[in-house]
Amino acid sequence: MMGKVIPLKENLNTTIKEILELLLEKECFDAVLVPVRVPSGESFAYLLMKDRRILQSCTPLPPIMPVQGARALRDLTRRGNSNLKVLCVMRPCEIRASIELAKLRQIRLENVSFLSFDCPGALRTKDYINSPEESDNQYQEIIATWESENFRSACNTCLHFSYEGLPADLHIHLTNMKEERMGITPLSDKGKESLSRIGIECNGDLSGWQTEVNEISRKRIANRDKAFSELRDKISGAEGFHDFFSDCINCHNCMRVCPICYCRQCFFDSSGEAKSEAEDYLAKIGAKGGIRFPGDMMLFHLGRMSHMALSCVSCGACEDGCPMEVPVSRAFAFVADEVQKMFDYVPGRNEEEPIPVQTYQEDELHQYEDAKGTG
Amino acid sequence: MDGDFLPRIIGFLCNWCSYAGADLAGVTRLKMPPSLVPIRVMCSSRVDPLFILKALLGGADGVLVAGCHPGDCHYQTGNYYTRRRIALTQKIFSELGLEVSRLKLAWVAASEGARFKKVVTEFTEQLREMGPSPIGEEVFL
Amino acid sequence: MKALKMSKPPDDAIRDILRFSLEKKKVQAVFSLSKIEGNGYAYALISNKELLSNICPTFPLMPVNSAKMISRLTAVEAVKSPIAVVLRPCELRALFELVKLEQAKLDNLLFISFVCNGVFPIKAMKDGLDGKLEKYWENARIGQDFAELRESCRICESFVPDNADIVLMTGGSQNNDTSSVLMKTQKGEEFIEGINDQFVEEDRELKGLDNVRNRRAELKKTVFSDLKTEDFGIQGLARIFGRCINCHACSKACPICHCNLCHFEAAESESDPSTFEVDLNNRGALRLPTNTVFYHVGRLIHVTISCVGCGMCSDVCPTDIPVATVFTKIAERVQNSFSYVPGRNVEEKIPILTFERDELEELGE
Amino acid sequence: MAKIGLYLCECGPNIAEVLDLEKISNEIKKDGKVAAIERHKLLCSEDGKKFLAESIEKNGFDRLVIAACSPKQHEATFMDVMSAAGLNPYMFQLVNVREQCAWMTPDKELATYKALRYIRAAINRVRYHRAIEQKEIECNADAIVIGGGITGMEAAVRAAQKERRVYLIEQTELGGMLKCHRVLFPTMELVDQLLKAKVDAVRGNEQIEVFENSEVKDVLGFFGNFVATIETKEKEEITLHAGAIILATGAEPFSPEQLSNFGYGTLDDVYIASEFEKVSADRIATKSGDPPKSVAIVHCVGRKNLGYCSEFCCANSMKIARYIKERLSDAKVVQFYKNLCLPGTQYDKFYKETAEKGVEFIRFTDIEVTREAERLSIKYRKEDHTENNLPVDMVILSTGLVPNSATERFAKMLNIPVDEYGFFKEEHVKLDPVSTVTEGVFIAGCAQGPGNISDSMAQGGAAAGRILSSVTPGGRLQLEPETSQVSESLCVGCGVCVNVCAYGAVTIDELRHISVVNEVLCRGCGNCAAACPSGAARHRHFTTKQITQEMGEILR
Repeated sequence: MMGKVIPLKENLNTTIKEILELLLEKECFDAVLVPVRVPSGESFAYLLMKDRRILQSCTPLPPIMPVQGARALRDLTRRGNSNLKVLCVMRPCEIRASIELAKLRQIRLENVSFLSFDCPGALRTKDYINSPEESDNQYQEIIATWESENFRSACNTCLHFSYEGLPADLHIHLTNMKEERMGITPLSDKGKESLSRIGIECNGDLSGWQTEVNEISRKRIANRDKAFSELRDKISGAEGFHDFFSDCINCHNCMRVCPICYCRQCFFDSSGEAKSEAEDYLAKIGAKGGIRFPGDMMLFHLGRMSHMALSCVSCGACEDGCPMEVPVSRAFAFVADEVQKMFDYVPGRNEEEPIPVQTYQEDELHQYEDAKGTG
Repeated sequence: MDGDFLPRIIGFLCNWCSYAGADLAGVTRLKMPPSLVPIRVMCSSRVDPLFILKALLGGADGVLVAGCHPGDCHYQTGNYYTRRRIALTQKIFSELGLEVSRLKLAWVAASEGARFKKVVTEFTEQLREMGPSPIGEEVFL
Repeated sequence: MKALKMSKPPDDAIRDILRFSLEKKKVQAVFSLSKIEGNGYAYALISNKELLSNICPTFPLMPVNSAKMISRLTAVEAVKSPIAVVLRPCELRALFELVKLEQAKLDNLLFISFVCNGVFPIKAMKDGLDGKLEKYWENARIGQDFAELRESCRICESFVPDNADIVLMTGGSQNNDTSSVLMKTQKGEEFIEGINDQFVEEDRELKGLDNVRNRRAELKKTVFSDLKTEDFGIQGLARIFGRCINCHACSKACPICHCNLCHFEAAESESDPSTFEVDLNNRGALRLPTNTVFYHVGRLIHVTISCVGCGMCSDVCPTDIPVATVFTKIAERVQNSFSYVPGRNVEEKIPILTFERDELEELGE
Repeated sequence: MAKIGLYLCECGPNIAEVLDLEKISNEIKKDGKVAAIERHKLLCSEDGKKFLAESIEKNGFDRLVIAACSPKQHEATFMDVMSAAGLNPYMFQLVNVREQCAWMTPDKELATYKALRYIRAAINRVRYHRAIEQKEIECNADAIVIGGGITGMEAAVRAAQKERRVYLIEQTELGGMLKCHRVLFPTMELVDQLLKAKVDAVRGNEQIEVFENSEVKDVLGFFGNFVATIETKEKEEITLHAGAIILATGAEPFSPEQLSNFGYGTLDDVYIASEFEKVSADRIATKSGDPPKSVAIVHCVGRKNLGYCSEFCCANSMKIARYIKERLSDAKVVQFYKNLCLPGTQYDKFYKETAEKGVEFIRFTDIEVTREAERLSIKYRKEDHTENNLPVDMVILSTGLVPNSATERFAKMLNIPVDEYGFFKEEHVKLDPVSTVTEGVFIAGCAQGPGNISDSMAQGGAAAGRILSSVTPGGRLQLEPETSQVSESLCVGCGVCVNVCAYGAVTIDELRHISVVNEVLCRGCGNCAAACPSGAARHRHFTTKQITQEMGEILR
């Protein structure tokens, strides 16, 4: 894994900022999509920048992920390909979500390149908003140690935090931050060409950094197995499911902040669903004697799962956007993991790989069908 | 199991094969428990997983999706997509501890009246043993 | 006006009335806030009186503005046989606005409401309210402000339900274990006909609540003056909505936002990549996803004429933006300019849906 | 409010004796959702239909529910009665209480209960039915035949009519594979007469416009309105308009070069069947110039690799054997075969006559063509595992047929699937052997699979017949009414529906960034409606609302 080890100037963000400025200056890219601190200071938003002066105020690796990067990129190319050559500075889960959206023609990747980095994880947006400065210092700590208890639950169990199987162009290695050094490697020809154009020769061998990555993965796998096994019996059966979601107020926010949910109008908000006759609700009461109105909370969550579980990159945006902090991302990550294993499918691994339900094999899944025909 | 519990099954039968198979079962007077009420669709690939979800959450004891044998689909490739959608739905159910076996996918050709009877009778028996669906009385869905 | 003295707290009083109405087949179902398993609360539609044990109508939590629920129940066609609906004043007022927008039908609905002492932020539901309940009812009894309630409730002056058939007195020097049930309409009286509690003739208009109303009005003045919306300008708007993540939860929670497909999510409001490039050249940078301020100001234009100040928008905002404060303040200004009170009277037309020949002459001269 | 009429058909004894129709009509009356309930002995009979028509007019129903037999039985009958009575035929639901209730359920009470639930479901569904108009489009009655072999020519001649032009497009010259044959089995008549007759029939018919040495560059449009761009032999492009297309692009002989044990291409005097007939047109002779004394004809060359039997080559080999015998009576002709394919009435007789003419038949299990001491020799093993060797002067390899390059090109251009061997895939092997998945595109001859000349010509005629019966001059094309449509405001252009459509009926409108359904190609299977997460794709007459209402009622 050839790349370049770069000593940090002041801190990580300023070092990456310098590289971004060079990339713009040398016209490797026309514009950069990168998070920036919002005017009021307690949060971050993605800005598409062309002007290098504004680049000064950017924070390539913010402590929180208020907007999932794929949702930002989607707005740019949903109506067609933009002939701007854009470099997106995003976390691995945001890049993978973008690849999934590209398969659904919501993002056009023709002129889009990605700069990713080893993602230590993100804090909960609400915690950050309550105390921005304190969280900022805490995050510097986290980047060095990769340890924290107030990570978002999705980050605690995230296995795709590094560059394996990640279709990005440039990657920044952060697993050796204790020595105030970061690594940068090209993952594509475009990446290689851009680095050489800005005078960075990839002569350093970074394969040594892999040991830290494996170490972190081991811990994450342990977290994941523990979390999923606890979840399995907590959520099982109609009562289990219902207790798990008992605080849900049916506001459907988890669907809106999810990068994979791209429908203009969600089926569960459509008039076919929302507007049915009074007797239908009274009929629903029927023998039960009463329903939680309108009685479609479980249908919504299970239905959304059946729509997007295969493409779910477990980025945790749903839990971050839930006003009631229902552990939605744990349930969805758990189901997504199982369903994706079934088709041996990893979302966001490769733009050409079709989403399993949009293709088929003639000879598969026999255990799910009763096919003892006459022949 | 209490003998008199008659499970309520929603049957999505594809017009060209399984619905014709069911008709044939009727024409040849094959008797079977009256648990399944058919809904005719032009192809099994018309069955949206959300129909299945609505049926089971609406209190159905079982849902049968029936179509042509793979390779015989009147619309060439419809049943291949059906198979994947059913597999995905069953997988999600099983992961959430919801009773997977309440959803059954069966291929029944137009000439297989006897097979239709076997599928309906076996499915009804299986559901009788499982008893009424617990989701039926779940109040706060 | 006839009143019914019941020596039991408001929730039990309403429970008895609803059980009585179900037993006497006066209604086929009742709609009320109810406790559900886990520690969640949600609105429920109940026809079997055993389940009435779960209802807690005056419990100080509002998971959703129930006007949206009633609209969903009656949008296609009116309810055929009577249903008793228990809701808060702002929910009833929002429902009246939805009726004017053809999104709900009132026939066969009987409204039971109560003097509203405000509710806790919805997030409080998570860790339960056990510690806070006596303090809440104590403050309600003596008409005292309670800082932990939602800001929208602490500054709400229309906490008395004018248009309900039956109104429960639950605040203002009213001790909590007796409640008086006022029958404000003929329908209300017939509804309670035959219940075995003693009736008493009460001409007591809902007075004695003026001190509460004045205190809240005072607080509203300071809250509105602190939030200098008038000097926002585009920077101010960008600043206050900076944290917005374009999730549109505020529009989905808002009872007045009733569109099938919101304009800000429709294809028409999306711009082509070429327009992005032009914007980028002009301003050097462009926020993605776009149209954040456009959405909030656009929604202000759509809803402020009918906004009832129920505060749900701030409740559901995942980044705690004071959306309700902005919307309630602007709404008050807009509604005063048309001397219009949303939900006051279902016959009264929404100002922008009608006009007077000789009005606003100063515009356009 | 919908005014629904419910009709209970007794179907003679079939329903009345098994279902308690009295109880059903009382229950439905109690529900109060139908305007009137009528009962009749046999609704599908003449007087039953009269009764139905009069009742519709009298009561002014706008929706009907008929509890009778299977829709596959009399749905069309009742729909015709409704159209005649001025009611849109889609405002109607037929409830199958006979086959799937009465005849399947022994217990009368349970059967009645099931029928009741079934009828209630239909009543709940019919409220959401919408009128669907039977759509038609004008269609161009002309036809394009691609491929000027015997099949293409036969199809062109059969399809050409007074008001119907046929454009016959051939890459080289008319004749196709027939040109490399000298004689035809079983009649042993010379090819030239038949070929000349066919070619003259084509050239003589002024309704057929022949384009030789021309190539089809692209085909756009759909059934009834195809637009083809053709590059003529003068290399200029013209466009042709037609209503239907027949693909008769034929096939090509399998070339056994890669098979080492036949020495084809390395040893002299080793020919494949079609080459031999061309080379020996006037004189049968070896490379050295003098006639061969012994000829070996090897059957099933390459059959194992191809994986299928090409059906015509056994008879073709016997034809060649007799052709040689007639010209070189003293030549020794041996046919090496694994198993003989002699379908039909003529082939057995032809085989016996060939044997009587002195042609020797040897069955082999393995075979190899080698050259020893300046002479070709056939090394073969027989069933009894004995090794044998036969020196010969000439070897003729009888190979099967494989798809030619045109097949793959047109499959992509016209969105037609090919089978696992690369031939065009017919829509249904038994029900529809000459039509394809793309409506209006028909296939005939060896393009669809190896076969003999008579079968190919029969298919050519059949394909022409399909065109004559569907696109009529001045006529209009009936479209499938229950197609899908995509709502412009809800669609986000994700293309999921495009992926799952087997007929290429849904395409993306790049400008508006949404999906659009071509109602001519759509067969109404509903796959796109199930695939579309947001419900933008709607399947007429099987909408999500109709199905969920039907389901909700069954579960009540």
